[in-house]
Amino acid sequence: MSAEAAPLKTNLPVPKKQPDSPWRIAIRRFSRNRLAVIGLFIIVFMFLLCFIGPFFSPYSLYDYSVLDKNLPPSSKYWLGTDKLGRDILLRMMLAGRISLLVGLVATGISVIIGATLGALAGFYRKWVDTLIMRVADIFMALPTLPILIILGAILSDLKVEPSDRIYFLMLIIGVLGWSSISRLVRGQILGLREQEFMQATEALGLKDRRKIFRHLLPNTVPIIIVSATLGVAGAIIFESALSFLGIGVVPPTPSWGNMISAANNLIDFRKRPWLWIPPGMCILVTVVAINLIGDGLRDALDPKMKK
Amino acid sequence: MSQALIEIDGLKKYFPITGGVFQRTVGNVRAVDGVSFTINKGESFGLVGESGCGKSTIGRTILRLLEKTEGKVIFNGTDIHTLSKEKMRALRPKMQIVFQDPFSSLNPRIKVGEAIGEALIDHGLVNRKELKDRVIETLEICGLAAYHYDRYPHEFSGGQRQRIGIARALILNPDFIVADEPVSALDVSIQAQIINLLSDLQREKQLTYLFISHDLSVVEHLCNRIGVMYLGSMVEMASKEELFRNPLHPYTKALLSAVPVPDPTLKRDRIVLKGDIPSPANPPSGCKFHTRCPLASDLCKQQVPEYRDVGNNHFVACHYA
Amino acid sequence: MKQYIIRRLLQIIPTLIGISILIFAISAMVPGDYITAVNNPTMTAEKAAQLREIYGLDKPPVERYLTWVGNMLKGNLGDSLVHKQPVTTVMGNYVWNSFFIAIFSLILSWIIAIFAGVFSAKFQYSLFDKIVTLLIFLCMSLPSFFIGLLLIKIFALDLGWFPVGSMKTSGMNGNTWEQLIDIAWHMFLPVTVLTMLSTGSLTRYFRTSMLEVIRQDYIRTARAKGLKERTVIFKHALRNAMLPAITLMGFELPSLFGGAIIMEKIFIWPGIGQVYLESINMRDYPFMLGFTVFISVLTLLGNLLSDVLYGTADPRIRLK
Amino acid sequence: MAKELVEFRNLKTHFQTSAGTVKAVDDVSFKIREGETLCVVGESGCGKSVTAMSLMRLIDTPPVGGEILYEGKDLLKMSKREMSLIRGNDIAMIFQEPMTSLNPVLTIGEQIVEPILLHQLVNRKEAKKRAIELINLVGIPRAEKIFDSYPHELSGGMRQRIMIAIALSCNPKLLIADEPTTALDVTIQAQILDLMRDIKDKLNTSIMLITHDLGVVAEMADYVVVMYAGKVIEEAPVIELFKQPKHPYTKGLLKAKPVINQTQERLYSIPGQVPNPVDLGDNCHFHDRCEFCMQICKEKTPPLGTDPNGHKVACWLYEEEGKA
Amino acid sequence: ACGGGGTAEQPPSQGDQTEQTPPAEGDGEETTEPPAESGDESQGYFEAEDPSLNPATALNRKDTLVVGMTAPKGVFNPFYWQTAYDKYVVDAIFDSFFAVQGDGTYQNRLAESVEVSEDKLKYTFKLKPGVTYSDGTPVTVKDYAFAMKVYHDSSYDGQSDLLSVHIKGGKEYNEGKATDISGIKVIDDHTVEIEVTEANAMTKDNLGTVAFAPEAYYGKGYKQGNLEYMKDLHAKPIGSGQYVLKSFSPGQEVVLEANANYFLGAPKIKNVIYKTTTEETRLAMFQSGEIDMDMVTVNEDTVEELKGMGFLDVNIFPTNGYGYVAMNHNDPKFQDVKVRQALMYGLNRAEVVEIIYGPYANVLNIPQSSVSWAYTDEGIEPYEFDIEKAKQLLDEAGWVAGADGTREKDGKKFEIHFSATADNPVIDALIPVMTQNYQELGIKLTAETLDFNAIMDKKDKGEFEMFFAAWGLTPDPDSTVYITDGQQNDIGFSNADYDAAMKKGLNAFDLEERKAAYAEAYQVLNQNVPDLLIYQRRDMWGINSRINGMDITPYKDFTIDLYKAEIEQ
Ligand SMILES: Nc1ncnc2c1ncn2[C@@H]1O[C@H](COP(=O)(O)OP(=O)(O)OP(=O)(O)O)[C@@H](O)[C@H]1O
Ligand SMILES: Nc1ncnc2c1ncn2[C@@H]1O[C@H](COP(=O)(O)OP(=O)(O)OP(=O)(O)O)[C@@H](O)[C@H]1O
Ligand SMILES: [Mg+2]
Ligand SMILES: [Mg+2]
Repeated sequence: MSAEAAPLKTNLPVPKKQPDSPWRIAIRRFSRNRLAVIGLFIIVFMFLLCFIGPFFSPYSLYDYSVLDKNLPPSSKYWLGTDKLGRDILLRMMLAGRISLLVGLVATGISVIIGATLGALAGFYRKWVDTLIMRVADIFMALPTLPILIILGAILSDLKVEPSDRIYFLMLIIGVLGWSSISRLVRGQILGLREQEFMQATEALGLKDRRKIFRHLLPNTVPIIIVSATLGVAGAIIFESALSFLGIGVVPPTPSWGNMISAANNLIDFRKRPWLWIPPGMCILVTVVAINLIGDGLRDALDPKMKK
Repeated sequence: MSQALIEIDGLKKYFPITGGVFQRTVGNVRAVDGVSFTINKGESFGLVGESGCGKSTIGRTILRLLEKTEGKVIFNGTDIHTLSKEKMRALRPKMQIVFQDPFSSLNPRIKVGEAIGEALIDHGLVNRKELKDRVIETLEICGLAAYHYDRYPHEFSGGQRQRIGIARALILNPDFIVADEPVSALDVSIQAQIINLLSDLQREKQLTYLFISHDLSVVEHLCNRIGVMYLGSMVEMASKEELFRNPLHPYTKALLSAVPVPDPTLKRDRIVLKGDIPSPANPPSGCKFHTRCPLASDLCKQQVPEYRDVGNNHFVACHYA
Repeated sequence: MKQYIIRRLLQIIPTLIGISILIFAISAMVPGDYITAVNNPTMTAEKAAQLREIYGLDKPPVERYLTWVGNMLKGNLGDSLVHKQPVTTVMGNYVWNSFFIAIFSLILSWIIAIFAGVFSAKFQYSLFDKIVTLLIFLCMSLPSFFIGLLLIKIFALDLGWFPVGSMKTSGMNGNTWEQLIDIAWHMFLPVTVLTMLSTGSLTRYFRTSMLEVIRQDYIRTARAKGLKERTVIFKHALRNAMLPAITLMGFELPSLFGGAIIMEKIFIWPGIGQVYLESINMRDYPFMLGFTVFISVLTLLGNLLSDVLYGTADPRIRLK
Repeated sequence: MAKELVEFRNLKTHFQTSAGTVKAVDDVSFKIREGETLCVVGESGCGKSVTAMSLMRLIDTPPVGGEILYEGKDLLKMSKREMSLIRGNDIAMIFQEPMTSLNPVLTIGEQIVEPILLHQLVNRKEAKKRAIELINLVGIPRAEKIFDSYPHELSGGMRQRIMIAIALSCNPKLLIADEPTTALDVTIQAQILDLMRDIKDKLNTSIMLITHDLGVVAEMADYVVVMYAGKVIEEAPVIELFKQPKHPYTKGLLKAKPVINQTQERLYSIPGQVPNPVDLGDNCHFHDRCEFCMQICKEKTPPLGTDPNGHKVACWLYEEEGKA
Repeated sequence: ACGGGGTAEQPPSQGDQTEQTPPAEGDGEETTEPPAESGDESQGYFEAEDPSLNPATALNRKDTLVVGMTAPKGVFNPFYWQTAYDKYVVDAIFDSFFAVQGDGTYQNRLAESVEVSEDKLKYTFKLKPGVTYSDGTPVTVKDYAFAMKVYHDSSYDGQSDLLSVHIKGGKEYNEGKATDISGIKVIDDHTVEIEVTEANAMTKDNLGTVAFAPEAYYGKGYKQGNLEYMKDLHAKPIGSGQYVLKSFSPGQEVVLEANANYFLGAPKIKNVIYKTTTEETRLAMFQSGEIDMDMVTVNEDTVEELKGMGFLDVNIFPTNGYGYVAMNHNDPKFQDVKVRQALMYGLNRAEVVEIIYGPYANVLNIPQSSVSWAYTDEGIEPYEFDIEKAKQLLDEAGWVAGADGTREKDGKKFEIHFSATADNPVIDALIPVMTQNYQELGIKLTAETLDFNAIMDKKDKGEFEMFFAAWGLTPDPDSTVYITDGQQNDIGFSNADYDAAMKKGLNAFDLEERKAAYAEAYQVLNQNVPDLLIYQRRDMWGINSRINGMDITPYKDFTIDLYKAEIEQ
């Protein structure tokens, strides 16, 4: 190398700031997004409330009191009582255990399956696409209710403990929900894979795994986040419909969904708002919080956000 | 003459033109229409020509980023268009490309440090611990700095992005690089650095380049041999000295005369090309250049000029050369 | 493209065979049959056996499947056990009612979602964005029957502007025009609720893709041309932002004909959703299977449609 | 001297990034006169594009300080409506990134026709005619076909020319061209430059040409502004600048350019690198690459001083203080 | 009754959330005392308090009655109707020899007279003269004979089961061995003689409730063994009844118009519309005046609402059914009567009932409606909640508390798997109460909720331990539910005394004799606790006060004497 090559490697002091780890940056960006942090706090709070709160309640799951039925909020029952004279506050907290888990886990499952399969289909196209998309078509076309009835009957025949069925429930809601996400993701990937940076990855000889999971999928994160946020609310509400089929929770175990459905008539709606407002608010707050986190996550992952 | 690294034989690449509701194929863009040449080991071959004449397409087809329509691309003795997907992938580090458009060839969501280093990991060329050092080293070689490691592509200026593209190709230690206008977006100072860098690397590592550019001064500086393309075909090919001293094809002459010179006081005569610019979908009969050629005759309209060696390894396709 | 469509149409055949086997298997596995579902306490075992024989429920599933598919190929979906009518007739009786509210709410919700999504994205984190977001989540967090009840209470009972439910005023004899008005009047609340429900998610999708798109360079180009902000947003940005939504458009096709069960119950809308649900609960297999196949075909076509639209809308995607 | 069309006064455009504030444009002042071609040169990343974009008000985070006067009015204070009347019509811009600057789902034709319809009183048919003329004008064959194709079907150079066509569509008073010819071969480049010169001569259009090709500068410019790290470090009429570059950086630039038929073994390049634009201190930002670096260069920002020829430079070498 | 009868009792208007199962098939149609013991607020006919509150929408309908109900399916064919709501339509359009009376007994309608032979095997019906169908053709007993052929046809897939009446030659006809039913003799246009091979107490009513449908219309194209053509007639009924069908909009409404030539006099209300309603909106529809009457699920809230509207008459009466918990008698732990009694004593049924229905249901101790003539409470143990007694019984049965408090016997823990149909509101209370109560007894109850059909399936297969369901009663107390190896005995209960008593009841033709027999049977059941009977609730009709003369009882639907009802002008 000639003397002039030296300038290429600067020997002048470049500000030697320790480069941040990507995680640190993401966390920093995330925490700078005030709303996202609020969202995270809310979710943590909800979890704490639901998992620790009941220990501070003077009541327990099986308690009921016919004399106290349908009471409005009072100092004895902060959020009132239901038609069995049960404390709504306690039930709301206990319900959260189920609903939060169902919402998050089920959505997690559909997102993971859906995003992965959608990405594979969009990336490989040809027969992979055909196969995955046709399977997705089939999943979309299958009637949900009869399948759930069968599963309920099978779980009952196998004498699976009703308290364990909630795990099957998460799995089922999760598995039934992947197909639409996969189609959305695939659609995006089809567009993305034609972009020049994908030709660049080809030129570098990157492994398909990296092309898919590192290059393509992150670009679909925004749409996945929306699906996921919507999915959480859907799963929480869907759960309540499944109790009747022997897959969901069994009374008296509450879930937000079944607490609300219990008030599914004009009279409770009008006269006893304390029956449905607390669980409804919980779902709302959870969904909003998850959305805030999602937005925060998207902004944190979006290189062009300045916030 | 040294050994050929790349042999291109009768390469054609057509793009279908689609139209109508059902997107039927209504014709072909003959982006590359039967081009043959070889590049020797350690040589840098310059490809110049009009914008849209198929330079990038050649570059991409050679690397099999596009599937060829016809012809052969032989790299180190293997016809790469016949390789399996996995074999092709394994061969990739040996042949790299610097893209013409640095921005769209970078994934907006991937930090440049990772973008540059990821191929090393995937080809198992380096372990994760050394990775960062290697990347930073390469960044610095290319005139970027360590603090750029954690930035996203959009946070760079156009020239900086181009250097990221170069770094990404160089880090794999390839034998052959298609450099698709690697310095056109750079300011002269960086351009000088990059060109110096490329020629240093070539000398040290026996690198071979296909250097696509329209900046003749840069091509002149860097390349041993130069090919001039027009509308999908090679119209002239010669060693650098020969070509600049004795350009034979009227298009080459026009090109040379159009190069701007950094001297505001100097006003030169340019050969101005007139006439219809033909389309690669429907190239003119005979010599493709005849529509704009100052020397064009009836012969040129009817007969395709032979691409021939006029001696001194100087090839040209013109009836009047 | 033409080839692509043809190929996709051909692919529908094996997919449908798969679906038909699966749904038949499901129906065969579901506990109980029409006879148990009717649960008539006076029915003797002989009578039950006789009915099962007439309905072919006593045959092995494979034989039943083949008969069913064979009839279906001849265009015969069989007779509904509950309705004692050909499945196609029953579908014809109800499906259009569902279609009408679905199509209206579809159009409305797309319009609203486009505007709300676009403005939420444009003014990200503004008050408007926050309010829209909150409203959307409010609609999503409360089960649909709640929203329905709320509207009924306010608009039907308290204000008396709209009827509580059903599709027309009983005992009204007007001319065609008056009847149409009457139907429109009855449609108002259910369409509103359906719209509220579906607008939410669409708006989110639009907002997200809009957020992506408005940061692109070509939006800058559009602005540089001096285009009005409206043109920039609705022409340049929206076109690109619509791409993911096109996938959603395909999903809508089956739902147009699928009926909205809860809505139909709350507003006593004579739609297909309830009929289908009942067919499941009553184990009315001919109807259940027939309708499921119908919806499956629509799903497949919808997905094909969205793929084709996608290819047309995004010139970069080449369908092969 | 001709009337001023645009004047930048102490323009400051800063970006907040996770690493800190990037002062992409920091206290920049210069003028563009009517019918003049002003070239902005400078190292990559020195803030040329950001300056231009600030003028168009196309930066999400508006400039933090300064004014941009267009025909005496401050563009930065205009309403959005007024601004959109000016954009594309009075002031047009050719962007640096031709690949991403075109809308992928609209046809080329649609994108060219748009500003014509918007700013000129013509109907669609005439607009289309004009568009096809423009496509031909920028030297693209089969204009009718191109009119109906999508951006991804064109080569880089073609897209670049489409961008030029869009910018030229309404005969702007000021044409900002951000490296308009980098992607073009020299014959086309020559054509485009001719075209621009033509327009300038015919319509008295001012041109703000951002480029790093000193050959182009030499051919096109009337006046040159040299930027470095967000600041103007030198400005002068073109002949003056090429003849007598003053700032060490400018000198380096001129030296680094390869010239045809002047074969050198190695190209000269300015040593070192552009400094990290984050949190630049109060000093001459070029000091660590400068062979004439003095103590004062590391401590104080040199002011932009003017010499009797109207040649301005920001370097302590030419300041009293520096000489002391 | 023409086939049908009760069914597993469902809330009369379909369940809430799960959209479960069909509604009761035609509720019963027999006997009962008129309800409303004075002072009992839980049942009776409550007049509207302030008819002036009547909404204008209702008042403006001068000649039209709108009855809300779950949507009929459009099978308006006396042979084929599938749901109770189809039957409401059929009953308004068709008549038979008999019509049920409010007290549950049958009265002649089309029949002029009925003669029964000494051996109870021959029945001669005489038709009233001068009755015509709505299309003008005269009604003759040939139509009756034709109807019988339809019911006996091998391709007949309606729900009625006339074969079980054992008409002579019926089986042969069904099997295609004969082209006529030999036991049916048309003497003349107005006289028909029916011979049966076996008779019981229900034969006469079964024969008398076959609807008259014109053979000329329904029999056109009839060939033995093929009733395909009939399905085209489902939506176009022609009968001789009070109303004629004017139009049917599926899922929306059935419009009926008075049959001006009705042989008992033209109905006073000119138009009757059956309008579809759903559980969710019945109250709102009442309030807005869109319906005049409907059946509303009873509970404290709904009663208060209906009465609160002021312009509604409210008719509350016991429903024809009950809720119960079944035990599998093939399961050893339920085979000990002491255990079953303990489970009964140990369950606070009163509390369950109180929570869900308040006063509008009562704890039930025998599987019979309190308004049936067969009902008795003599010698019936009420099994009032007594946890100590329950514990004692379990101890006696050998189930003793184990280490963890759960009772054990022969090393087996006392655990029960309990399935419940989730669409019944009672289970909301039943499961927690039961779990709590039994836990106190030292029994571990694992509860699940399941789809109705899934439970029925388990029941049919005998693969269950305990389940909750509701049961619909037939008007007649005869039933096979607890008879050893009985048709409907899915729980495996067997008791010789009970079998004998039931047989006696079925074969007696004298009411008092039957009463005594059934009383004995119920006492046996009460002692042996085959099921844990829980409750019998009320049904409730809201009727706009402007409607007069609407006679509804547990056994008599509003359709039976609809022609007598009128609108107050
Ligand atoms: N959105 C942004 N966020 C953060 N920094 C930015 C942003 N845009 C530009 N910059 C920074 O501002 C500086 C000036 O950028 P600019 O694009 O104006 O450079 P340029 O002079 O046009 O360079 P080139 O010749 O390479 O195009 C660069 O250091 C760049 O990294
Ligand atoms: N994907 C494609 N579909 C259709 N035509 C294409 C496609 N890519 C390139 N072309 C056409 O092929 C021809 C050659 O394009 P190419 O990009 O190789 O040109 P180039 O020589 O690299 O030009 P430039 O100097 O402008 O980059 C052009 O006419 C272009 O329109
Ligand atoms: Mg190119
Ligand atoms: Mg720039």
